[in-house]
Amino acid sequence: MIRIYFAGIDLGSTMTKIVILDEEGQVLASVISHTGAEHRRLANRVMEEALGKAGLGIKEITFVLATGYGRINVPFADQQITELTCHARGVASFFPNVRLAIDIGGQDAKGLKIRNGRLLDFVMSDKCAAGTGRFLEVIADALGLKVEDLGEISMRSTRKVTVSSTCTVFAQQEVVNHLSAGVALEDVVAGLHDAIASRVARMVRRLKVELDVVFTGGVAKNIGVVKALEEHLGCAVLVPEEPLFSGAIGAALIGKERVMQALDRGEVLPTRERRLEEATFFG
Amino acid sequence: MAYFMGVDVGSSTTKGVIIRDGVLEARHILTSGVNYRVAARRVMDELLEKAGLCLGDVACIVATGQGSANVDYSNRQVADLRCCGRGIVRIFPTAHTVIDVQGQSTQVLRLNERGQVINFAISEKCASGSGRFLDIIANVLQVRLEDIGPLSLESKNPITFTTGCAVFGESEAVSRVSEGVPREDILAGVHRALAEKISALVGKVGLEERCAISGGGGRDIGLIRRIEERLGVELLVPPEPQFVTALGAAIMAEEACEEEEGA
Amino acid sequence: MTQQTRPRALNRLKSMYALRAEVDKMYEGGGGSEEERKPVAWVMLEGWANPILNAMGIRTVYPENYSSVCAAQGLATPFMERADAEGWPSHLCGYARTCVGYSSRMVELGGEIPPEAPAGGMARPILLVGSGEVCDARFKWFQSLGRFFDAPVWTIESPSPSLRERLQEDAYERNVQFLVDELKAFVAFLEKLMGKKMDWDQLEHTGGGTTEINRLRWEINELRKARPGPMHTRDFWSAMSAALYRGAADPEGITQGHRLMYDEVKERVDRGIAGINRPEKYRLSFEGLPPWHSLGFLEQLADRGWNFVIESAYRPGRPVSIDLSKYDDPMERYVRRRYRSLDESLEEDYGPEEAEIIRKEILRDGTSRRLGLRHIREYQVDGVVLHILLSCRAASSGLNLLQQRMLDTLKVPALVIEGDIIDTSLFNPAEALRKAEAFEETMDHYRQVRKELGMPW
Amino acid sequence: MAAEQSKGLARAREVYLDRSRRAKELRAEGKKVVGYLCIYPVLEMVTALDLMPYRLFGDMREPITEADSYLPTVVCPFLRSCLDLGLKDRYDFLDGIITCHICDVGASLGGLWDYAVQTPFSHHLDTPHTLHETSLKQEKAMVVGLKEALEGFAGRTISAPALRNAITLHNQQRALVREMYDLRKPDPPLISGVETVRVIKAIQSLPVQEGNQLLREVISEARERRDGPRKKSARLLLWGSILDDTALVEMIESLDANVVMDDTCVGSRGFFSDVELTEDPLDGLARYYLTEIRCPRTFRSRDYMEARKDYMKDLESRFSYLHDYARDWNAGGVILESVRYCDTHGYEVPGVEDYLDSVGLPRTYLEHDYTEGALAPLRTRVQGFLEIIG
Repeated sequence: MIRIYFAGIDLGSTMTKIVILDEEGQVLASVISHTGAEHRRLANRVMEEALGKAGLGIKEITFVLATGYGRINVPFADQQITELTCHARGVASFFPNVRLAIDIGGQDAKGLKIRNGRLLDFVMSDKCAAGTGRFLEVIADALGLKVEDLGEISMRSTRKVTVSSTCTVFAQQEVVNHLSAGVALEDVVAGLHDAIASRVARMVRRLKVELDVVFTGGVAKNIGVVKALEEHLGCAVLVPEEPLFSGAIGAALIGKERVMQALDRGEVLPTRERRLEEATFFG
Repeated sequence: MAYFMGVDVGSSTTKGVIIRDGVLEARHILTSGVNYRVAARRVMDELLEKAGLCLGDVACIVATGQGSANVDYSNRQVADLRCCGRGIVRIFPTAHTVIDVQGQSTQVLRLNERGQVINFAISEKCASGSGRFLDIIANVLQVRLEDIGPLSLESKNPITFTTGCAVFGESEAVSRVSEGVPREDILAGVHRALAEKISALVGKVGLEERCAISGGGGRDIGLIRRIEERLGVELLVPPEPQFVTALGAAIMAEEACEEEEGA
Repeated sequence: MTQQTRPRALNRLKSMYALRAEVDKMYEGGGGSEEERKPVAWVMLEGWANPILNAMGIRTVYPENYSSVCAAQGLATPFMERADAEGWPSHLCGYARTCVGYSSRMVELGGEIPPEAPAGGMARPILLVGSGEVCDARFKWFQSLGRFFDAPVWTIESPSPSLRERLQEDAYERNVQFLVDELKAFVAFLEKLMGKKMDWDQLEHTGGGTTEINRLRWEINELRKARPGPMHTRDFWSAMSAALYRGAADPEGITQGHRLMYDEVKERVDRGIAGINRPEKYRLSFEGLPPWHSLGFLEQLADRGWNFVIESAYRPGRPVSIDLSKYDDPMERYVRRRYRSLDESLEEDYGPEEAEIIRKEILRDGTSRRLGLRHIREYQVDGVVLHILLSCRAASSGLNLLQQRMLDTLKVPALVIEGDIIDTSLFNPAEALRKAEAFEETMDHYRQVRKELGMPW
Repeated sequence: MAAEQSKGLARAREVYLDRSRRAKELRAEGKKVVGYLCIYPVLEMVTALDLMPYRLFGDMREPITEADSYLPTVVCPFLRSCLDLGLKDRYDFLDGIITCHICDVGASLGGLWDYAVQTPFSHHLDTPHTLHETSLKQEKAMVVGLKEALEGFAGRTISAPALRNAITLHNQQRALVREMYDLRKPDPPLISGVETVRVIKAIQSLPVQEGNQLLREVISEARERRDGPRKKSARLLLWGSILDDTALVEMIESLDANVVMDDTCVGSRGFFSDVELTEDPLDGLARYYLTEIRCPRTFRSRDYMEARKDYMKDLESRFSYLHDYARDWNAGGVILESVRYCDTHGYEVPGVEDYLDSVGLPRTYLEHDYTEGALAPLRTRVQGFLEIIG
């Protein structure tokens, strides 16, 4: 029999993630790459790479669902859905009992209220970079640190400082002031994590915090923020092994469901022509 | 004859000048980095080196700027707003409005003939009104700071930013680039956004016929033109706008000594 | 740090502490057992409800004041975060958000007072009395508390016409009649709620009792015109709650407290003692509501020689003797005692000549550039601090205009400081001090300008 | 009447895009134009004096610069924008202005306008905040006050027949608007949300007769049209504060949804009931303007004079009309919208949410700062909401 495959691509503001699933929902390939300026080229490139890993050709992919901030720039996607719905679905695939998911990505922070894998309600920050991954990136950058090291650094903190500025750029100056005044780096970094956690906790409380709370997105890799969130929410916060892929996996799973439901109805969902743009084969 | 030093520890750069008889003896600028103390020390060493002096030769030192507390060798600290006023009237005695575009914030001052601040307005607690917005965008567009202005002037239709946030402005600029929007239109978009915020500040303090610009923004011809369009006046631009506040600090040092002699 | 080596810059009044202590009696743990047995109404501060409720044997508590108590003790934030979580937009009044959070917490505890509540906390209300006066929050906020309490909400309607409309000759009498009817309806409602009749003699007592307190507050403020200013605005704020919130409940006690305060201030004037322990370099007025969470900031300004000798908010009105003999309806007496016509108050406040000019200006322009500036002139201030509140439209929307008028007509500059009554995250002391230093130059400059124009200060 | 080829929806769009043109023409012909804030001023009396009522709006596409000197950035950006336009002489063709106690800032706008813009005639209407018996008397007095002021300004008195006629004309306008809204009931609707905003804004920029004419054209055109909105998965009800620009609705309708009904003041709010022709016409007018306009600025309580309060019943008495709208226009979800710093709508949101939850209507709350650009980030929120209810 012919096997069918599903791809989910999550084109985020900083990272682009893609996964390919088979019809059992097993992950055959996953690729993550920095999102640059050229979304369309990038989408094609990561797709190629994923296909390579999965040993498949583009024509063998039954359905491609795109999500994330750049979802409209995925030339070969059959449908687009918001990251809100896809994250909810993806997180539920890791933790079936999840009721509240927090996703802190590059561009925004989200709180998702979930029941049985379905999104019920959400809150999100999108007016400014405070309380997002960019907040940490910008500041880590200014301090010449790797953003992935921040978590470990903050674990050494004994007396975290308060970072009062909301504006990322100003917070960066505040940090420099603290350091110049001789405050230990770990205490400053811990202060940053606390600032993010309190903002996000404040926001997600609107959804009424219930266990299990799951934390995804790039920032979920930061143990410092995880601990700070647990402090502010007063409960344990679970982090999946691949916190960055919940969106992409959710997208692929939703695609799979839609195709299957259509098949049950004896329909075939309309799909794009399966080809990657020439440019990407050479360029 | 006494020497006076002014040190301006700003958010992105640290500037220092030494004057004597109100004449510039030495000036130096360096990036503030992540430790203001170090920056403050280094700028002092460089200044003394250039002027061929030792610290003892300097009668009085005034520190200003947001990192002024870290200038441990200064005799006193003075708010940058006051120093900016003093500095600008030394260069343009008749300038009674100054637009001071700093990395951290943008401030507009009204001055009397003695350079005293008689009214002022400061951009809000968000970097979207400050020079940092420009740095961030220029950086992601890989435009060298000195090219920002000329390039922006080539723009036919400046973009409008959908976000108020400087940091998000960066990602927005990125996606506009991917849509094939020319860099000059993006830069001009930033300039226009800043010019709008600035003209609102000017509206609060009142515009004088003779209006000057200082701070890093004063080196950006693109920004200057946009502001001039909005305000309908020609801005007075000092030769080295970024040193105005440091110069003012040195003048404050001078005044401080005179006071003490007077007292 | 100067604070350690030198005496505190603020020179507090001893008589203030007693009055400040009075306020705690509103809350649980204060007031005495007899007081505590009475049913509690949460009330907005306005001219009308308090004496009526007290006369009906209902204890009045003021969430506006309680929120500032929470803020002053640094305990408001958790309540406000709760309000966020309950879905109240975060730009709303800090008083309201603190109160919403408090109410939500109370419900969580089955109606019990939260253990973390300062000053003993506010008891669960049987009634919420909102007001159409001053700001929208004062009736919308209590209405929105319905999620937590099934207590009825009554909003006391009171006319707030524009200046020009207030000068129409029939306007005053019409508004008096309106208030009489409105308040009688309120009494009818209370009688139904309490199942007992209104004691009108008691109202005469509670309603009249505050007149003397107001007179004393006025006299004290008159003393504050002295150089150096004998009483700092911080003492005024600390004491004012007693008069505003407790005056009707305990007229004698509060009156006595103010007598003592009058004597202390008088003595300071006679001996030339200032409200700050530093030379009075600058006399200032504080325009707008105080930053309850950061009052310590005033200490830093006082250390620079800034003496806040007067303030715009909660200023007592000039005492006037009104002949009520020809009115026998107790409610009408009650209303006329407190509600003055714009014509009269202009005459009283500005004298016949200026009042006439102002009247003309209002009829012509709808407003007068002279209004709201009298205290600037009479207290001869060098500058004012305009406190723009990020969560209060009512107190902030007029400030920029005031700033321009002061500069135009009196050559007195204003320092704009953005902050909030409750929300600490919005106030940046370092930035404010940076502005303050520059503002000293501005005040020096305009001192010179006023001198050149031959103005008295 | 100036040469006009275009009719109906095209005409509405024209007026929407250049709304002051007609007012300026008529002014050139000697008609006096009276600007008014919000929908509380009694337009019937303006019309009866043969003056032209012209609603004050802001412009979310124009950055606010001048108004910063008068109103701090922490107050309603819509009102700041109105004042900003006034300060930029965009309202220099007005002979008079009527403000009203719509909210704290709205109440202060009159004074600021008098001080800084100085339109020759101005009057402030102090509409009461409650529906108490006393308030109705007070509102009547306010209406009388406005009448006298307007008569003084126009230099003539309002005759009873003229006022009756004006009331009839404005009631006709209300009826026509309701008729137009009926055309949004079919699926797909015959008139889009964007078109509706254009039409309402247009008729608030024209004399009532011309507005009624425009409505008739729009209605007959829409009945026949083939180029109406497409069928979409979601039909939405929009509740909220002032929306005097199509941008937000445009964004929503660019997604898989049609806005089929609204409760906003550039929408149904001013048109869904009529002024009763009473013995003394002013009684009917006072009652209508105090009680019939459902803006949160008015305190409504089911339990007036009641010693007990029942929260859910109170909510029902205040918001059940939203449930009716959703039923009659077959809306599957509600978008609650408010401009930032709007206190009256802000305090209303929790109650509206509790009510909608109690009747099982999905809802989402959007806050915007009255700039066109800032609407873009809301797109994902709306789309997410559509995915939830879809």
